[in-house]
Amino acid sequence: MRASRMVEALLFASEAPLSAADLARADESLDEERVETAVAELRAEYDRDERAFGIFEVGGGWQILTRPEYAPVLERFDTVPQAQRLSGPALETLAIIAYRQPVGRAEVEEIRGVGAGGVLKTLQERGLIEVTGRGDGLGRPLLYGTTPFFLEHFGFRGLDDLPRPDDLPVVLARRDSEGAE
Amino acid sequence: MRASRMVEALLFASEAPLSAADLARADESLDEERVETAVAELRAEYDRDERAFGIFEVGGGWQILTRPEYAPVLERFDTVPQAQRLSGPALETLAIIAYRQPVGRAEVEEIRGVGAGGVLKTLQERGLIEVTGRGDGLGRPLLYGTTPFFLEHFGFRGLDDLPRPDDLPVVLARRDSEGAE
Amino acid sequence: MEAAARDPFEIDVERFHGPLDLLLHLIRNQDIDIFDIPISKITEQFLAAIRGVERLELERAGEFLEMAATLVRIKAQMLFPRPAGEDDADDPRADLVRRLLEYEHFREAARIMEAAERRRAKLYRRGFVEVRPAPKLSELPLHTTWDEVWAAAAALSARLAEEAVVHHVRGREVRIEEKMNEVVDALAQKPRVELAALVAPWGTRIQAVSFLLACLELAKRSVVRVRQAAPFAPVWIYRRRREEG
Repeated sequence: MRASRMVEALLFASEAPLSAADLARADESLDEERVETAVAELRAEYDRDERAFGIFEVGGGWQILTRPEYAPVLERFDTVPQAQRLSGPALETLAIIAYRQPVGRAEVEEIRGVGAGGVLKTLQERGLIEVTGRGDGLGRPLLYGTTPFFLEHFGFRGLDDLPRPDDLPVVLARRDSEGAE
Repeated sequence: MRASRMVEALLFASEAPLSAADLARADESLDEERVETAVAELRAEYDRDERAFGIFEVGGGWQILTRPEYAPVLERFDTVPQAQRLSGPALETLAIIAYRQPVGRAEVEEIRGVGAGGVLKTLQERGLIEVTGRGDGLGRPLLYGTTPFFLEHFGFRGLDDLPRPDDLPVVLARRDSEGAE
Repeated sequence: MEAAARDPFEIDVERFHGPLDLLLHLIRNQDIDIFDIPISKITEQFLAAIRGVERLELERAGEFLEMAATLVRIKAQMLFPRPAGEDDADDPRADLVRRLLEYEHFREAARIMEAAERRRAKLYRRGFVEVRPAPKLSELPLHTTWDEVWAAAAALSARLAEEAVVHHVRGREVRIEEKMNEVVDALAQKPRVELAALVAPWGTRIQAVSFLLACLELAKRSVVRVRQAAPFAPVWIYRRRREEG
């Protein structure tokens, strides 16, 4: 069984992106280097054959996704699951959590100036954030962070792939490490 | 956009099998005959390239699925990441059983103050504990003890090798009386 | 929205994500220098914009009203002349400006993320996922270490000790009879047993005392002998052979 075909079967069957390490675990004949070679080989084949899908780097791994030019056809089809987009408040809350993680509800509410209970629950239910620990403050508040699915939803390769501070008007880093702006 | 590639995108992204009639609705340029041709074309390409997936007829439609010969790779690959660590309740239960074996479910539940059925099942499936006998009490309850795999996994030569009672949390001290309950 | 077209300050509050969002809209739409907000003017506009805010659900209305109160307070503070050359941090507006800027940055980040989301939504992953049997647990590697088991045991023990104290406070009585049975059971297996070993599983003072009372009662009835070699030495409970009796 060819390494590239084993990798193809795995990427094809998986619901979530798979990393080189994930894929290498599938068979004794594989290691991360062989996996990289196999992925490059598949990519070249898909490009050469102008397949409707390609291999994309997402969330620290690879995922087979359809190419963007097929979106107009696919978005009209009712057996094709459509990605649910997030509301404005949900995106703002998620942005705060993504940059400040781990972060508690109080800080999120303080920054947005509105209650966050409902939005946090929605984001948790959608698998975009999770409780990652407890803070030191009164009542040991829950702290939230983003999940691997968060990266997948936005097509980010990793947390480094979030919009950079220099793309934004002012630094988003933690207040306590930067001093008050 | 080639008809075969549109069909490929749809078969890939659809969660249900699609018939020729379904696929023909995707674009004005398509009809059932063209769809049949496109599917035949894709099939020939997948066979020629020995792709890990193929087009299969399922429930009155087509679906792209991995070929059966890759099933062993996929089965081996499946992971339930969280299952690789024991949960807090499982750890506590294992500690109680390790020190107080043979011990029944009722005693474990009494010590921990919560039901233990699910946790005992997990520990058994994990091969860390096993039924070692039956107690004298009402209904002759099952008694649990640790397995050889338990010793092997944690690197103990034998049960005497477990950390000594002096530094042992009080509740676990093995009662020299067995079955006092 | 139609109303907004007629009067620039008649605003549909509901379309804003909160009071900071509304305030930023007022400031940025009028090209106001955020570091020198004309607080009287902005307060008036804000109050006008949130007229009828009571229509909103209670929590949201409260958020807007709270900001209104903050603005009014700052406006009042601005009436007091500040000594010249005073630090900017003492400007009554300073904290509000900091909050507005911080919020604006995240709002901008959210916008960039929304664009990423839109791009990603054009890529479709495989719709149908083959159902495959989950592997047996025993076939997965186990990553638990003994340290984790030990830590769980210690935590459990601490928790039980705490609960025992609570029970004690509630005056849960420990029946000496029960303890006597336990002592006898223990001695059925071996000729002698250390008091500490009997007490250890329970780990509370009241249990220790009741075990000791149970042992003394059994000694009185000539079922056991209690020995301690020296003060503070371990207390041992010996089984009395019948012929000894």
